This record gives sequence, C-alpha cells and structure tokens, in this order.
Amino acid sequence: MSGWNLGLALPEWILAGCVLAALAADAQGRGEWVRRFAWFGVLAATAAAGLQGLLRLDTGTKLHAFHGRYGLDAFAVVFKLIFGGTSLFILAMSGQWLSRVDRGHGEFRLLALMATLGMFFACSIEDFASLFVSLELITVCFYCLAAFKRNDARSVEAGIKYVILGGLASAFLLLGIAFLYGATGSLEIRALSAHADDLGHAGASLLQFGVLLVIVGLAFKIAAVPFQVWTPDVYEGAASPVTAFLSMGSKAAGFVLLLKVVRACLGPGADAGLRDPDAVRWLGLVALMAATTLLYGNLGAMWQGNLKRLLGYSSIGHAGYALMGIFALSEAGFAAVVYYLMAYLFTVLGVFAVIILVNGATKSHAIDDYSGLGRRSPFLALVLTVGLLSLAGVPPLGGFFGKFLIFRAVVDKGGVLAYSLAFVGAAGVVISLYYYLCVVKRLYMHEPGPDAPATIAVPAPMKAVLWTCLAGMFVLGIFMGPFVALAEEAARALVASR
Amino acid sequence: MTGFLAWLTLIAPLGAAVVLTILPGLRRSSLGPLVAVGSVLLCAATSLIFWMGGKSTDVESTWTWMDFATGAGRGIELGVLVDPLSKMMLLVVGWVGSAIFLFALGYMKGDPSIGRFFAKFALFVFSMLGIVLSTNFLMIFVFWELVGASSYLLIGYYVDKPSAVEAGKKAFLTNRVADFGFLLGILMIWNLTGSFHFGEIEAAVRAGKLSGADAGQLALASFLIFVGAMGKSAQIPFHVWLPDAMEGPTPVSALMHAATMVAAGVYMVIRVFFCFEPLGGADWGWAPGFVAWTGGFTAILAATIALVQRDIKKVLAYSTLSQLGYMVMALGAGAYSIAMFHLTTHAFFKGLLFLCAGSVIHGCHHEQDMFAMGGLRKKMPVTFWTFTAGMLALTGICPFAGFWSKDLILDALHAKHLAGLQLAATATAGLTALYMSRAWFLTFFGEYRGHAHPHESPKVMTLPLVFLAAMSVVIGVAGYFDWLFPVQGYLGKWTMQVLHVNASIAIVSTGVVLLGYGIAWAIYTRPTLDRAEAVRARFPAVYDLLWNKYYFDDFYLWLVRSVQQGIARVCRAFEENVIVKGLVGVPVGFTTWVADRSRRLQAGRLNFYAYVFVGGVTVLLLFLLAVGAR
Amino acid sequence: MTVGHLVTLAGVLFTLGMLGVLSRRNILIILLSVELMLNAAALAFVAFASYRGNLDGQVMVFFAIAVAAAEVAVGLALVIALFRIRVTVDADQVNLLKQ
Amino acid sequence: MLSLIVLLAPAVGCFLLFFMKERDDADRERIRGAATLSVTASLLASFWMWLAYDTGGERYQNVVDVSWAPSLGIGFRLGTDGISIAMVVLTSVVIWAGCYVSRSIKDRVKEHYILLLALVTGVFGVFLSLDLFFFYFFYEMAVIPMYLLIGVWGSRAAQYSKEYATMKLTLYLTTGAVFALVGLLAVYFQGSEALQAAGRLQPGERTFDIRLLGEAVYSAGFQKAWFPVVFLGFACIVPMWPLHSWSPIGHAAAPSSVSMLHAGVLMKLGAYGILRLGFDVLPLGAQHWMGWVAVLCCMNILYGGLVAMAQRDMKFIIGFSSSSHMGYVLLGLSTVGVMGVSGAVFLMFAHGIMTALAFGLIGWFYDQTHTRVVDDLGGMIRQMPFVGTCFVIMAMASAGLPGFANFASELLVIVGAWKSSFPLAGTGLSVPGWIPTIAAIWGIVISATYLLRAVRDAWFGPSNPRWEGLEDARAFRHRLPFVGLILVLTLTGCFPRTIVDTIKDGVKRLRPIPSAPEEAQR
Repeated sequence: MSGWNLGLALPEWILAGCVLAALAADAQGRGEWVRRFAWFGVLAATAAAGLQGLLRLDTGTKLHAFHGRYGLDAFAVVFKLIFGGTSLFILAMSGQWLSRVDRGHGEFRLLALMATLGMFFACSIEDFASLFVSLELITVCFYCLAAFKRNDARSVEAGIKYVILGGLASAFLLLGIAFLYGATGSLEIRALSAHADDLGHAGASLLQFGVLLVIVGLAFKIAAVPFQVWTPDVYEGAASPVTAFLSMGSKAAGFVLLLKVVRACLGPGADAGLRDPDAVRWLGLVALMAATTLLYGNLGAMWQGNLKRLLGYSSIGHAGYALMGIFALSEAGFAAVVYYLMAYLFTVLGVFAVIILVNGATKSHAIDDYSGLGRRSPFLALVLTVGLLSLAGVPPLGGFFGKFLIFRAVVDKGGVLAYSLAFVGAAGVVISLYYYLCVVKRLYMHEPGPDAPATIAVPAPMKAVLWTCLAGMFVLGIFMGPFVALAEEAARALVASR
Repeated sequence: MTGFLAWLTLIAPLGAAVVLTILPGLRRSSLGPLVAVGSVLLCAATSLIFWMGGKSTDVESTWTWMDFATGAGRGIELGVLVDPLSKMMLLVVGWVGSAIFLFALGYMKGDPSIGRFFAKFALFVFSMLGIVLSTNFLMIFVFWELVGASSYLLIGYYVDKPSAVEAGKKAFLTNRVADFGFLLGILMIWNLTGSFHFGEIEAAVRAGKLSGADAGQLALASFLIFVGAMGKSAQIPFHVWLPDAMEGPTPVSALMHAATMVAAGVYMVIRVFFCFEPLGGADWGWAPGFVAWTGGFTAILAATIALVQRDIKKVLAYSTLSQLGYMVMALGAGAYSIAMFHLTTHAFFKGLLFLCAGSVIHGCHHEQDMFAMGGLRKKMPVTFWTFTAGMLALTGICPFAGFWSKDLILDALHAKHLAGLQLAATATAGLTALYMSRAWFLTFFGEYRGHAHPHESPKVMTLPLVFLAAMSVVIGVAGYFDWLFPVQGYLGKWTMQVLHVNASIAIVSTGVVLLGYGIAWAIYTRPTLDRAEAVRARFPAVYDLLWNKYYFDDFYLWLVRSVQQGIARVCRAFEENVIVKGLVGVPVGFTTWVADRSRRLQAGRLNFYAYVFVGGVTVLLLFLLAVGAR
Repeated sequence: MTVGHLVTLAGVLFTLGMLGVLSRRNILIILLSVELMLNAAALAFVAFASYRGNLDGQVMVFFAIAVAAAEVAVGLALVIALFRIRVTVDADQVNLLKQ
Repeated sequence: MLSLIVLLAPAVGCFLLFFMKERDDADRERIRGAATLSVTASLLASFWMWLAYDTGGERYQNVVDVSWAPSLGIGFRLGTDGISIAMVVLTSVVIWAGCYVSRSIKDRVKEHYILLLALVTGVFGVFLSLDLFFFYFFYEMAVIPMYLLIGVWGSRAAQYSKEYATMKLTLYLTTGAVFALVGLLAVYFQGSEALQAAGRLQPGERTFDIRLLGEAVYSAGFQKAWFPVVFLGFACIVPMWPLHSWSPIGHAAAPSSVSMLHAGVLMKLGAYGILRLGFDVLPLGAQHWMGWVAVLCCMNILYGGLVAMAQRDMKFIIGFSSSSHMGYVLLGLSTVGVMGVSGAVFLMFAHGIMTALAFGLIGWFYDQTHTRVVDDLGGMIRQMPFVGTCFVIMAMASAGLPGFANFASELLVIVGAWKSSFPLAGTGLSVPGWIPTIAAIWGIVISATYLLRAVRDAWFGPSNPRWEGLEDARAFRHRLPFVGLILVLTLTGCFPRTIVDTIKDGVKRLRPIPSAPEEAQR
C-alpha cells in the first residue's frame, strides 16, 4: 500500500507529458505538432496500459501507487484499453470533421487529449478526492467540446445547458462525498464497506444519504433517468465527433466510477457497506432507475426525425441496459457491463463515423436525408445498418451478445423483481428494433431524394475506422470467447479489490 | 403367385397414368391411349383368371405403409385382398371398363389432348381397383379420396366450359363432405374394435365383445360409414352432384357414373356388412332400417325427376340414381348377395345405355337434347337395337338381366316383411319403364327433328355396344340359375338365404312395367308431340317441382352462398378489426402515446431541466425513505 | 459551534443555491448559484474535517475550489459567446433545442 | 462433419458473394450460379445425412462439438436427431427451389442473394444446433434478412404496404423470440443447478448443451411455470391462433422466393423450438399445458379456413391456409403421443414443401400478370398448361389428396388425436379427443372448398383476353424447382416410411412421449 512507485502510473505520465508538449506546440502556433503529440500520446498510453496488463497478468492482486491513492488491476487495464481505443477512433474522426472547420484544430485535439487523461486516471482511482477530480476534468473538457462551434447558436446553447446542469450535478456529488467523509472519516472508497455496522444510527443514515447523492452525481454522468434531461439537447447541439466521444467516453467513465462505488457499498462481497435490511431498498432503487431509463430512452427515440437526437435517446436506453447489469450485483453482472461497453464502443463509433461522412455531404442530420443511401453509397449504408442492428441487439453482432450477457446476469439473480426487469428489457429490445429499422428502411427501401449527392467520398483514415468498427462488431458477436474471458477477469478483479 | 398378380392388376393402371403424364411425347402420340387401354385389358384378363381359379386364388398380402401401433400389432397398411366378393367386382370393373375404354378410343378420336384424358381415366381405374382390393378401412378411405379426385379431374375435363369446372368442383366437395362422415365412422369403429383391418373387426363384432353401449355406438358408426357410401353412391342428400357430372365426356359418365364409381358405395357397405347387423338376430338396431328407407326414397324421387328430363344423359343419370336406390334397399333388407347381383347386371346394361347415348350424341354431332332427335332407328340400327336390349334389361322384362336381379330384390323385401318398401320398389319399376320408353320413343321413333345429319358410329364404338348387349342378356339368366355365374351360393357368407323368383311378385312387376310402356307409347309417339305438351300443361305445379329437382340444388346454393360465405365474411371482419386493430393495435397505440408524452418532457427551457433534476433527487430520496424505513 | 450547526449551515447554503438555480432567469445568476452550492459543499467538508480531526477534508476543499474556478471560467466564456450570438442572457430564450 | 457442411455452405456462399461485382447481366448470372451452387452443396449433404441416418442407433448423429466460451458453458455444438434431419432436408429442398425461383429478381441481385443465404444459414443453424445459445443466436439471426428481403423486393399486400407488413412481421417475431429468451435463460440456470446436484457438472459450472439440459431433472413447479413462457415465445411464429395476424400479410408482401422460405420453413422454426425446448426439456410442463393448445388449434384450423374462404388475393388464401395447416401441427403436438407428434413433424415437412410449391407458382404468374386477385385472373390454364397443372396438383395436395405427403401426415395427426384426451390445466376437466379431431376433419373439407374455388376462378373457365401473352415455364431451369418439389411431395406421400421412420425414431426419444411399445391408441 505504501510507497510512491510512480512507475505504475506510466500511461498517465505519458498522457500528461504529451498534453504539456501539445500546449507548448499550440502556443507556438505549430498545429501539426499538436496532432502528432495527440496521436503519439494516446497510442503510447494505450500501449503502456496493454503492456502493464500483460506483465502483471499472473498476479491476481492489485498494485498501488501514490500511497494507495492509485490502484492498478485487470479492471483498470481493461477500461484503459477501452478508453484508449475510443480516443484513437475519436482522433481519427475529428481529423475528418476538423478538415471542414477553419480554426481551432489545436484546441479540439488538446481538449480531447485532456479528457482521455481524465478517463485513464478515473480507471485507477481509489478514493473520492481523485474520483471527484478525474470526473471534473473529463466534464469540464466536455463543456468546452460541446460548445466548440462558437458561432453556432445551437452548439453554444448545448454548452450552456451542459455547464449549468453539470455544475448542479457536481455540487450534489461534492456534498455526497462530504457526507460520506463525515460518516466514515476517510476519503477512501474502501472505507465505505469497512465501517458500515459500527457507525450507529446517525452515521448510517448519513452514509446512506451520502451514497444517494454520489449516485445522483454519477447517474447524471451516465444519463440515467431522472437525470437524463440534458442528453438529447447536448447530443443534438454538439458537433458529431464530440457527440461520439460523449456517448462513448464520458458514459463509460461514468460507469467505471459507478461500478467502483456500487462495488464498495452494495457489491456482492460479504463486506458490502449496506447490509441486508438496506440492500433490498437499494436494489429496488437501482432496478427502478434501470427500468425507467430503459423505457424512457427507447420510447423517446420512437418519434425522432433527427438522427443524432435519436442516438441521444438510444444512448439513454443503453445506459438503462448497463444499469440492468449493475442491478444484478454479481461478478457475472459486472462482466456483462464491461462486455456491453466493449461492444457499444465499436457500434456507436461506427455509426457516428458514418454520420460525420454523410453530414459532410448533406449538411443535415435529418433521417429523411439518408433515404436511398443504400443505392448511392452502399458501403456507408452497410456500416450504418450493421451498427444500428448491433445497437438493437441482433445476432450475429456484438450488441446482441452484450445484451445476452446482461439478460443472463439478471435472470441468474432470480426473484420476481429480476424477472420483471428482464421482461421490461425484452420490451425495450422490441421497441428499439422498431425505430432502428425505421432508419434502415430509409436507407434501402426509399429512393434517394432529387438533390441527394451521388456517392459520398470516404477518405483513407475514415475507411480504416469503418472497417475496424465493422470487424469489431462481427468479431464481438461471433468469436466472443477471448473477450468474455477478458471481461470476466476485469469483473473478478473489481469484486476482489479490497 | 396370385398375390403378385393382384398387385400387378392394381399397379398397372397407375403405371399407365404416370407414364402418360411424365412423357409428353408418348402422350401426344397415338400410342398413348393404347397404353391405358392395355392396362385395363390386363385387369380384365386377371379378373378372369381369379374367377376361374375359384377358392385357390383367395389371397391377402399386405404392405406396411406407416408402422404406428394401431392395434393388434398392425401398423397403417395397404394391401390386396382377393376373395369371392372382390373377384366379382373385379369382373365388373375389368370387363365393363375394357368395353368403355375401347369405346372411348373412338369417341375421343378428334380431341387434341386425348393423352391427358386417358391418363386421368387410367388413374380412375387405379383408384377404383384400390377400393375393390382394399383390406382395411384406412386403405379404402385413401382410395375413396382418390376416386373423388379423379372424378373431379374427369368431370372438369373440358376446362374452358365453366359449367364443367363447376360440376367437377360440386362433385368433389359433395364427396368430400360425405367423406367427413365416413372418416368419423372409421375412427369410431377403430375406437370400438381397436383395429382397422376388416377381418379383425369382423372377428371382434362376431365375438360379441360389444356390450349394450357399444352396440349403440356401433350403430352410429355404421350410420356414419353409410353416409360415406351415400356420398359415393349419390343417395338422397348427397345426390345433387351426379346429374351435373354429365358435363364430363360420355365414356366418363358411362364408366364412373353408371358402372363402377357409384357402385363403390354399395360395394363398401357389402364389404363391411358385419357392422350393420351386429347382433345377427331380428333386432338390427336402427341403422339397417335407415339404409333401406334412404334407398327407397332415392329410388322413387329419382324416377319421378327422370320423367321430365330433356337431356338423354340426364335421364340415364337419374335412372342410375333410381337403380342405386334399389341396391341400397337390398342392403337395408340384408340381401347383400342380391344387391351385388343387381350391381353387376346394372353395371352392364347401364354402361350399355350410356354408350348408346354416347354413340347417338357422337352421331348427332354433340346434340344431347332428345327433343332435337327422333327417327334414328333407321340411320343408326346397331345403336338402336343395342339401346333396346339395354332398355329391356333395365326395365326388367323376363329374359333380360334386369328382370332377375330386380325381382330378387322385391322378393328379399317381401321376405323381410318390408311392405312399404316393396310397394315403392314396384312403383319405381313402373316409372322406370315410363321414362325409359319415353326416351326410347323420342330418340328413335318419329322424324328427325335436329338439323345435323346423323350417321352410324364406326366399328370400334359399335363393337363394345354389341358385347355389352350380349352380356346384359346372358348375365341375368346365368347368374340366377348358378350356371356360369353362380350368384347365390358363390358369395358364401354374404348370402342371407337363397331366394327364388316368386311367381306372383314377378307377374305384378311385369304388369306394371307394361303399363308404363303403354302410357309412354300413348304420349310420345304422336308426331307433333302435342300430347306431351298437353300433359305438361295439365299439371304445371308438379312439372315445375320435378324440373327443379325438388329444389335441392337451390337449397344447397343458398346454404353455401349465404350461410357459409356469411360466416367467412364475419370471420374476416373479426380478423381485421378485433385481431389486427385490437390485439395488436391497443398495445402499439399505448406505447406510441407514452412515447409522445415522454417526448414533451424535453421542453427545452433550462430552468425546467433543473426542476426535473432536483425533482429526480427528491423522488429517489422519498423512494428510499418510503421503502422499508429503518 | 458543533458539527451539526455547521452542517446545517452548509445545507441551508446548498438549498439557497439550488433555489437560485431553479428560479432565476439570468444565466449569470444561475452560474453564481451553482458556485454557491459548490462552496456550501466545501463548507460541509471543513465541518466534517474538524469533527473527524484529520486534514483530508481540508485538502478536499482545495480541490473543490480549483474545480469550481475552472467550471465558472468555462461558464462565463460560454455566456459571452451566447451573448455575442443571441444578444441575451435570459435562460428562457435558450430553447432552440427541444422535443 | 456433414452438419458442418450443411451449415457452412450457405454461410460461405453468402460471404463470397460480398466480393462479387454486379455490373451487368453476366455478373448476375454468375451470382445466381454461385448462390445455387452453395445451396446445392447443402442439399446434397442433407440428403446424405438423411440416407445415412441409422434408425435406433445413437440419438444425436453427425455431432460437432467445439467449446466457444467455456466460462459461460457456450459451445458450438451441431448435431441431428430424427426430427431435425427431416427439417434440415425440408429447408435445403425449399431453399434450393427458392434459388431457382429467385431468377425473376432483376435489381440488386447480389444483395438479394446475400440476404437469402444469410436467412438460410440462420434457419439451418436453428435446426442443427445442440447448444441453447446458438439455437437462439441463429433463431434471431434469421429475422433481419427477412425484414430487408420483404421490404426491398416485396410487393403491396391488399390494403397493407410492404413496409407495414415487413415491420409488423419483424416486431412480432422479435417479441416472441425475446420473450422466449427469458424462459431459455431460466431453463439454462435451473438445468445447470440440477446437473450440478446430479454431479454431471462441477459446482458453479454451467452449460448451454441441450443434450445435458434435456437430461436434467427439473422440479414440477418449475416446469409448469416456465413451459408457457417458452411455448408462447415460439407459438407466435408457428403461428398459433390469436398471434397469427402477421403471417398472412407477411406471406402476401414477400417476393416469391422469400415467401417460399417464410411459409415453408420459418413457421416450422417455432414448432421445432416447442419440440426441442418445450417438450424435451420441460416434459411435465408440456403434458400439463398442451390441453389448452388443442383447443386453440381448433380455432387455428376452422378460423383460418373460414377467413381464407373470404379472401380474394391468392397469396392471402395460401397464407391463411398455411395457418390453418399449422393448426394441425399444433393438434399433433398437443397429443403428446408417438403417432400424433410424428404426424405433426411429418406434416411440417409436407406442408413446407407444398407451400413452397404454391408460392413458387404464384410468383411465376404474378411476375407477368402483376395481380393476384383471383377474380380478374381467368382461364390461365390455356396459356400456361404446365404451371396450371402444377397448381392443380398443389391444390389437390393441400386439400389432402392421398398420394401426397399432406394426406399421410394429416391422417397420422387425426388418428393420433382421436383417442388422446386433452386435460385443460387449471380447470380440472379434460377435452375428449374426438372434439378437436372433428374440427380437424371439418377443416379438411373447408380447405378443399376454398382451394378449388381459387383454382376454378384463377385457372379454369373462359380464357380472359387480358392474359393472352402469358408464357408458360418452358425452359428446363424454370420447370426444375416445381418438378423437384412435386417429386419430393409424391415420393414421401406414396412411400412415407422413408421419412416417417426417421421422424418416429427422433420423436420416440423425446421425454414426455410415453414409450410403452404396445401403447395401442397413442
């Protein structure tokens, strides 16, 4: 536990170094170098995280740095790989998007890099202080990214809404941490589970109130009901690569932190913070949030005419499914959430890559402008269709196996609450299939509009992104063996972490 | 050896039909029809071999069609059973069939798709042989359906004549409705006796294992089986399809709707007679009584309708109905061997009459209305004399075949003290004489009223006529006196008791027949047919009733059009509104409503979002406090 | 001044900030109220730190202040950008994105 | 090994087609050739499996077992028993004919064949897989290609647009599938626990292997509670009466080759699912609940027939007649007896081939007349004698004429259902066997009525001047699918033992089937 062993946080050091270097390069106006530093930073950090994972694969235990404030285990490694992958895709996509924007290339990549640093750091936090700091680092970067198109009223409005509501959420989070600190006397997340029974009546209720407020803060981050009101507007207002990064990066970061907190206070282990009389209530709370998020996301999306707004609602729906995984409160449940996010990575980024390309040609996100894409550019239509079907959870794609694992974990829990949640999830799948197929219908069954552009040019990096996402979706859907093992390793590490 | 021969007889016509359908080359060549005729001649030959072989050729060989335990270790089987009854029926099918096939060669010569016709004709013979040779109820049901289907194909042979297609469909559906009852009967019998095989069922019934309740059920089962027979043998409620079946070519009407197919029902009841008299004693339960009275009604009814028909084939069709009524009466009275004897004789002379009608129609270039013929005896002498022989046989004049078999039926009815039926039978004999002689006078006497120039039919058509005429003379005598064709004793277990023509009954029936001739002579030999018009004018109500065939057709049409279609329309309406709109519409509607409501939540105003956020926190707090407060 | 009083004060301040966010129409004031809520939380931290007797709470306050500063900076920048485009700071005007 | 070929042949074909270009007609021919080749490979393999099936030997043959995700117990397990062999042969014959019938598709041929082969891979996967996960995986996989096939190449169905029809179909199937998924997972967990208790699995280890789950002993309460969930999930694709409203519209809107597959094979997926997962895994549940199914399937038969009688569109008539025939299958299944269930499986086979033939023929004349309404199609037999004769043969087979497989199977179902009694769960009383049987037999009469009326209106009667230019299926490759289907229909109809023995061998080993050999009436 003791000792600095700074070497452990190698990926974070690399990223921080590149951020500084990029800042310096941007100050001198050499935009090209900012791009190089960004790419180098993310690649090196991901490689380092991967290496660390390989090296320490055997030892089940968790390694600590910064005197126990920074932990490294399979769970952290897996999520660092996920975040590394996400930001690589985002850098490629933003490269394509920035080519259409004249100013601010450097700032965009800097913000993205800093957000990635925040995500990397969030994976390894052990205490609430670093939780708060990493969370805020990510969020503030996204405030700026959301409002990046300064001269577009909608983007600025999105930014403002995000700032104010984000601030509100951070305030609640901070108050929650304060109460937890008051109840347990230390900022360690681990402390939650240790002291529960000897706190006496006042302390216990303080603890529960604190946990509730922390969950409110994190629920805002992953856009769970009732804190999801901001998502559709910000998704629609922000630029496409930012929305992609939001829907994947920030949501996954929210889930990482939520998983750590839930493991500590509700987790499967005997040492869970909230003992049985309270556990049932919290279980009901999580189930309620999962079901309502699921239904709200899917029902809201049924009427959307704008594709990005539709994806906003659908991301709420997917948060609901991941929450179902957390509801299961078992190793299988957490593994399902990890796998679900892996599959979600390739799916949602693939869809957004297509949106960026199509938007570049048609300058609009209305679903009607996608009609007849099947004839005009078949490859884009294919990737979009496969992406939407994977979002809907149709085999043989990754999305299906993610949902399958989630259902498996929930049904494994047993009990009336679990089965009814499973059936609500089933209804959600059907509703989601409806509005995804409405979009697919546009692509293939409608003729292209009179002024629709001919085949849309796909530059090399974007083609690589599209092929990787396509391959990722199929591989995660069919050859799921190794990835399931990875997810289970991460879940085992999370549950075992002391 | 005989087993193989029996299987060969059965399979040969099927082989001909399959070969003709598969090889269009053969079908279009002149050789095609000969293949079909060859297969029927083979059947005639083997039937003769079986007949000559006597007891030694009785054989039963079975082939397991599907091996599911349906009782007593037997699966669902197809088999061949050759015993006295099936040998006799084979003779009828073989010989009458051959004659009609040869006739058809001539009759259908001009037809472009003659190959297709003979393929279907051979298919029919195969299905008929299947019924004759079947060993168990399921097999007889299988071929029952095949006969119905081949009659559909043959009646509807002239595809571009809408009336022919309609008649074919009517025949098929009426038979299918009757088969509904037949299958129910079979299943009930299987339920009672535990097996489908005839021999085993007879053993079970004979062994008297059936208690009181079962006997009642057996009576119901036998009634349902008789319903199947009514469908095929066109008894009262199911008779509407036979007259319309005349739309088919004449050889079809001759073979199917006179000689063999309609006789299948009678043959089947004879084959399973043990179901109809379970207790053997006087008390037969109500089934045989019902059978007898159905036969009686059909006989009388059909005879009256035949009086007013203008189409020569329609007259013969109703005459067939009437004669079938006779046979069914004999069945009801328990005289199975006599019914079989009448069936045989009827096959020959009714086949003859139909072929004569065919030859007349062929001669008058497809003119079928008797009132447009007349005076054909000079132009078509052979047809005239053979028609006369057939008529005499049908009406039952002494040396001819009809006399012996019909009078034996009258004796059987008398022996069973069924006075009412005997009276009806005698009246029918009179009416038969009336309408047959009417047809005779109208067609062959007086001047030719049509505008074609009739000519005698070629040799290939007249030869079968002569053969059948000879047979319809010889067969009656030979059968009665057990000379060549021992009817009474031959059928063994089917013979109730050996009967001899009772002189007094014979005299009465012959008198009635001669009376019929006299009336017809009086009305229909006038050159201007004015007297016929006068008779019709005097009884307009009766004429209309008879002309509309007692309104059976209209009743069925109403039944189908309003009742059945009505229900179908109600179901469709139910489908579209309740199921599509209700079962599916409601949940979809509810989901879209909720979706619309939740969309309103995004009002777009900042403060409202903050309200939702804070409201959410309070809701969660309340939930925690409310659910199981500490 | 026991811990209870201090925490109650923090709670009151927090609620005031919340009400400010809910009711005020001017975005600047809303930002201000958010800052107030963050500071209220920092106050709670100080209260618990003194109650628990270790310095973690105090350290947390620094983090809170740093984050609040970052946030308000971004918020103000956005308000200026909004003003340049929409010439208004009224929260109700900001409703282009809805449904 | 053979089962692998049957499954992978269309999959590989589908994959290869991706890389073919569709520039002109020569390419299109090459694409059609490649697709037909891959389908013929699976046809030959399935026939080989059928002939090489040794009755009475090992229950599951041609087994392939590759561990896929061991920690979850998922394995890529393929294998066939009596029932699945019949279904695999049916699918391969129908898709083989479907590929030939698809020649009439002119635009976007590559996508059409890719989706068709993907659909067939899904269907083969369901019939072959012995792993619960892959069973569900392939079952769901077959739904989306169906959506695109109907949506893009389909046609208007009476008053419903093709988009409505295909959306309704997809949502119905997905609802059923997802509903069943919850049930399957419950079976997976309960089965694994039972197997662990019985010592066949290490504690904590779980398996999706259907063979093991089939041998696990579940508590009666569990079986009775979860059988309806699994059954209803699969029943809406069968389709059972109240859940059938998607099927006729789906048939009518689909292009001919897709409606062949849809009616011929997709509807059998549900019945196969009920057999494999409802009967074998939850036998007590089957015996407990199947009484209600017998009552519902009477509605299926009579209601389907009557509504078909009021239809004017030929595809709707065949669509409703299919749901009426599937009523017989359900009746056969609800007898839970050797003869009844074997009859049901044999009827699934026979009905599949017959409906495929029907939709192939309708597709043929629809491509030229562009209308399927029976009233304005008059007297076409003169212009199209071959297609007309095949249609009459099909109508005869559908009306239950002996000599075709439909009659033999319906006979088995009726005789099997006659003596069995159907206990109504929850009400304590039980329906005697002869009531649903009478409804079934009357259903045959109804089916004869509307089929012959359709044949009379469309084919016979005076030749309609509008249809002068119709050309018949003269070329060999146009006639091949129809002749092939009729051949299979007649061969299995005249010599049913070739396939019924295989099916019986499979059915006998299902758990709920009383195996007493001298079980006379069952």
